[in-house]
Amino acid sequence: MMEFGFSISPSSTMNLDKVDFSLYERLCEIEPDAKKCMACGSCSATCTAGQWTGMSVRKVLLDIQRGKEAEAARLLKGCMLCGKCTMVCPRGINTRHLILSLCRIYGEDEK
Amino acid sequence: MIYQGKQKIWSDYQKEIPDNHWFYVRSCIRQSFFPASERYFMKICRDLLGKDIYETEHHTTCGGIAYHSDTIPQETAMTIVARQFALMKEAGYKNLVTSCITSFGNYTEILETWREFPELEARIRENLWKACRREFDKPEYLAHASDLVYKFRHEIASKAKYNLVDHMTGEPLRVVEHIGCHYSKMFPHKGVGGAEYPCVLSGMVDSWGGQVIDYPERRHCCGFGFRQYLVKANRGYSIANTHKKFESMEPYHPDMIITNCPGCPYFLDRWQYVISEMEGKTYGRNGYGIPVFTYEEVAGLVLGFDPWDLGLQLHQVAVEPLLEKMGIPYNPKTKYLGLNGKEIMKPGLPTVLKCC
Amino acid sequence: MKDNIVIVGGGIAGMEAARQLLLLGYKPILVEKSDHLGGHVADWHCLFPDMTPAQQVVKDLTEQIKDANIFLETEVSFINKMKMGYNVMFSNGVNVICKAILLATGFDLFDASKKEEYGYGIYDQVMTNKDLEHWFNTGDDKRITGKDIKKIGFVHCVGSRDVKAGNQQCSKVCCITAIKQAMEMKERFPDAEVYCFYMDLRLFGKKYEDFYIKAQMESGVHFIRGRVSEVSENLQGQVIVKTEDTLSGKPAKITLDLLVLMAGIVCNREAVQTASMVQVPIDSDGFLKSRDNILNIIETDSKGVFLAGTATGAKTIPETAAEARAVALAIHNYLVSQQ
Amino acid sequence: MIDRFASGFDPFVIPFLIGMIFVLGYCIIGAIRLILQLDAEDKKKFFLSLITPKTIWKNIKDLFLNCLIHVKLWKRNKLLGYMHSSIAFGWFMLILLGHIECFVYMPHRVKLFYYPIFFNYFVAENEYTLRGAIFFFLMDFFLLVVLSGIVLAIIKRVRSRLFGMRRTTRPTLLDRVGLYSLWMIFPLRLLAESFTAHISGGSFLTIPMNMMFKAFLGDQMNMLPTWWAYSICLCIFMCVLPFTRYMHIPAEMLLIPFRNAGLTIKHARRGFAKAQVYSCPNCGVCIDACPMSIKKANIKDTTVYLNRNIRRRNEQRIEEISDKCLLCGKCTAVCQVGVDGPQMRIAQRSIRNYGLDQDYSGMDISAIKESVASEPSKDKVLYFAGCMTQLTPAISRAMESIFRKAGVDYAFMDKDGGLCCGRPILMAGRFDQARQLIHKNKEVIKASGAGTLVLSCPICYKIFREHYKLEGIRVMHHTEYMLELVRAGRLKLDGGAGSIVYHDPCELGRGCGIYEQPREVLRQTGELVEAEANRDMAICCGGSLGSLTLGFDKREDLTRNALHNLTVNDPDTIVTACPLCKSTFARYADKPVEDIAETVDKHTK
Repeated sequence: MMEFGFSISPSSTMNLDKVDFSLYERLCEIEPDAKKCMACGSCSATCTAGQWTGMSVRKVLLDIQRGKEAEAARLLKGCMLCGKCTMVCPRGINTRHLILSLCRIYGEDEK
Repeated sequence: MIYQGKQKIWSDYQKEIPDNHWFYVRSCIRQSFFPASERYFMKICRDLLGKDIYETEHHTTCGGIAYHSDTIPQETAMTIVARQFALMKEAGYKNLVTSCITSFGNYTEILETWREFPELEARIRENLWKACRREFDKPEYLAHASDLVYKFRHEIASKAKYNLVDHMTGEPLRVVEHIGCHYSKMFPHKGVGGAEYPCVLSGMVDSWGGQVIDYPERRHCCGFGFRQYLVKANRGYSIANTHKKFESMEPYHPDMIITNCPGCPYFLDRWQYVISEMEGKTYGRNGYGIPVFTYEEVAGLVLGFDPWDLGLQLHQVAVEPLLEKMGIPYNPKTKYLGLNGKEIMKPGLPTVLKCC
Repeated sequence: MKDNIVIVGGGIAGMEAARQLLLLGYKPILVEKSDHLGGHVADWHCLFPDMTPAQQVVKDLTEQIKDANIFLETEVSFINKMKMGYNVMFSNGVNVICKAILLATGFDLFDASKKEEYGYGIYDQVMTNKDLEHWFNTGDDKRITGKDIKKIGFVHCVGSRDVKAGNQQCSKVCCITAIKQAMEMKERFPDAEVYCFYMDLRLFGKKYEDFYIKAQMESGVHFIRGRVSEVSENLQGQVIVKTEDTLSGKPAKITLDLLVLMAGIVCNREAVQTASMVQVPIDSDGFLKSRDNILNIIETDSKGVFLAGTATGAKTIPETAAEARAVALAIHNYLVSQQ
Repeated sequence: MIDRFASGFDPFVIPFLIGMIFVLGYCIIGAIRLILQLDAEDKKKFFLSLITPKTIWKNIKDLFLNCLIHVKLWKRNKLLGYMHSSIAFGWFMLILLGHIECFVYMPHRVKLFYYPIFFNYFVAENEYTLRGAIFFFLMDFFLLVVLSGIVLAIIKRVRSRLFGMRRTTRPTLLDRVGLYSLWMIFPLRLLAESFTAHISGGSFLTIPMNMMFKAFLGDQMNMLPTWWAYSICLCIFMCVLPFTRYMHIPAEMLLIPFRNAGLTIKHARRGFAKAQVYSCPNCGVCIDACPMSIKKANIKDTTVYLNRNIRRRNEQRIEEISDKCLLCGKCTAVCQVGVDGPQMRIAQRSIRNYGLDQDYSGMDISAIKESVASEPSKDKVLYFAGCMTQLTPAISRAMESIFRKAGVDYAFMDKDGGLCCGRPILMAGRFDQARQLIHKNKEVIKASGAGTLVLSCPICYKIFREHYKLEGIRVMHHTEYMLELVRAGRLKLDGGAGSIVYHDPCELGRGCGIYEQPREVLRQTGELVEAEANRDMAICCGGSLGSLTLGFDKREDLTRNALHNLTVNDPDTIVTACPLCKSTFARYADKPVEDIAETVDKHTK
């Protein structure tokens, strides 16, 4: 192998054919309401932790739906579990439990 | 693919191509990348088709590379192009044919700009007069050399010694056609078949017996992109595009790639080596690459010219497996012999990509 | 009188149905609980898509139904089912025996103070779509009059598409109303910046998309895709709106001089009571239940009881009027078949 | 009294002895295991409490009042109280008197521990019997007391509604065996003692029965079989006891000293937690108390079922039950043995495995610190509204207005957004994360230099009180603080609020014991009426953050039920002191719902 001083740039295109939906599917098994999200952003706007840690439930859910597990994990680590997002969700999703469930199923396969 | 659907679009984008008397302008880079291509184009036009084609040594670059890499303003490029038009006028020609796709795009863009802003054209006339006391007429017809080959594809087919078929099985070869972005993506009505489904190359492939394959990234850029390649820090984007094209065409097992642009065959050919070194991956059969040709080289092969006279030894990807498949005889010993039988030296072999 | 028809509700649906029934030769009895005809439309100023004055619409209709028996400030006290029809008792003491009843009971505007986080009734500079129309009509509102308004926000979907507010349905007209009001405000305050906070823009009707483009091009309304989560107030009495700009994926906040809440359409609570007297149940969306929701939306499972307008769900005025015409014909056919 | 048998033994005591040895062995080993499971700190606390006179006395008092007399039950339901204390206290007295009798008359037999139990079989009366008549009478009397309890128990089994219990648990097979053997013990004892009453002596119950039996049964052939039956019944009861709900009898004797030693649940399944599980008598009082029980689907998620499933090690059910609970604490308020349902559940939640842990170490909160930082001052008040109050801005607005009216120097800690107090994440069983948040918030509070911290959210208040350890800073809920202002004359109320019902938020009432302060304020604000169930019996609004799994749509019925309870006296306004209760009630109430701060603010002169 030769060193050229540059390498193939990773594509910014999301290849939905290659997205791994397994985490999202597992999430939907235990939290069917995850499918209800219409991405209105209320949860992120109201989030207590958001302004300190960047947490955003909407983004977490979107990341999981797009197979971006690492990004979602980074956000989830900043959640304070205060439940404000659950209060404001216009679709009545139990976001707080959804977050807990996600934290649990991360790394479930390795066990 | 619904062939009829594409035919309908092709019929909407037919282009008037003059029959004879052309003023030919060469490409800056093709003569070093694919030195025999332009020569054989002239040879085919003059000797085989008996056409009048003129070229002059006073011709220079069109400024396209500098323009696309942001080093000169468009007005400069326009003045350069105006000078080429003056040369054509002086030689008494009205039909301009370019060898280079970027030149073609550049000429087209300039002519369209002048059409929209006549005051700009007037200023360029003034510039040209001030700079070199020349006057120009705009060409009546502007064509790319591949348009001419497309126009005479049936005549070439009638004189063909070999076809784009597997001579053992009679199966048509699976051909990827790749058209330079500047051919019709900027001005779709200026290219044969428009921007979405141009047929300038697929027309040749069809009439010479091959089968065009339609793969998802068919319209994607080869990855040259001027700024992307020329600046090393951006070069990863350049190769990423080429990589994307190869990944997309790989499942179709193409036998060859035919192109009509200076940059495309070069990058499609050389990046195969770089990708093989970076990723350990090759796209042809048995560790070879997919050979990449200019349309002149393909026409030359079909007409039975010697592969080494066509300059195919200068390709990175070995062409021998394809020649064997088409049943074209070649002499491995003369591969690296120059015009006068002089050794031009054999290149070193890549570690991954198989070459002969 | 055997061909008595009682119309409950003097809004657009009730009035238009009365007009058609008059043309068909009937003399309907129209009862309206408030002191004027026209329902919610009477409180409005101009109507999309052609900025028709609402008062004109109500006036035209009122003139054309003056031959009907109209009882204002009257409610239905009770309804008894009889062998051939219904015995309806009004709160003004009048008792009518009729063969057909039309429930054109309309809607209630969602009570915006129920969304406490938006601060309606708590912060000075928060108003509803209805308050704004009132200001358009009268020019009297201390939130606007004499104030230096530089930044205005419109919150879409207040009490619509929100299970927490008890209404999951889309109110259908708020998107276009918000855009209409945004443009009207921009006309009155040309220097002001106007923001619309939306979840989805549902602009489906005739010329609505034109309104949208006009709002973007001419009025320069800023559209921010994100539902407002909460509102607070600063020392100057301006409101601070928190939302997520979902398109840039970032929480956002903005200070506004005026915040207009687009209160949605919910079922009229009193209508539910009247409907229960004639065994018309509530559908799963919270509005009155039709026989079916495709071809028989104006009919019910109770014989001789018909529905029109927003009693069965959010509708625009043209849709309501069309339904009212249809229901007049349906009532006519029903009465003919009964003879 | 004289010995009837020189050996002082008869084979029929063997079953009793087997049962007794088994149950004693089991309980002693169990108790030692539970004590060993305590961590070092708790062990120290426990042993210290056993030698501290104050706790010794408290232990004795609690054991007597709770285990024997069942005072808590008496307070709640006289009939149930009588039933339980008649059996427990009666039986205890029978055993105690038996021993005293033995000690008085047969001191040389005391060391045979079956002897006092079967005393009447082994002795015969002689001329000194009259000296024992008082004992005979007492023994018969307490037997009668126990029997009356048993009769009530049988009736309760068939018709529990007569005892005010709507729902109760279904006993398991072993429970039934235990139950029936327990029921049988006392009638059999009566029979046995009656058959020997002419020899050993008896009183108003046994003598007439003896005579009656003599009249139509004739011989003494029945004497020995009934004593055998009595002994076997005792044996069965004692052998199944560890595997039935009756385990609560010995377990509570350990739980009470544990609790008096000040232990808390440190581990979900060991030590103190285990003692709680075994102390649960499965009476099912918590079922009716639980606010979720108004929906049939939730009945099996009450504390009694949690204990049952922990005993059965049914992990899936343990998880479901622990996560669903609202943590309102009402089960604990009604529980006879004081099983701490919320704490038990939080403990179960804490032993979950998470693939991802929250971590706030990188969080920069200097902006909040700067916004509140000032010189330390005793008079300065720091106001923390909390996350939920951000959604009910009327509360924080009213609080600011009150501060201004009373001339309080205050800083608003989370005006522009703050951190979570940590209680919600603590309730989810994530203790380390809660500790991190507590640490961060403490930094801000310390920087503010305030002497008093006022909170309007009871959820925050509870964790601030219990876990923050803010030395030198008074932590007050706004109800307490307003009362202080009113008492000091800094706030004057006009009393014109009309009739008000006060809802006790779970975290403030049962959680922190604040019941009277808001009422005292409200009495001066308007006419205070009470809800049907109030104070520690108040019903959770249904909006609690305690429940992890209860979805929004599953809560409506709970809220409506709580509203119904609040509005029995038809108040004009519903007043609460929690932002979460407020927004939950407001959603379904047809009366205005206010926070106490709003009411006070509106009615200040």
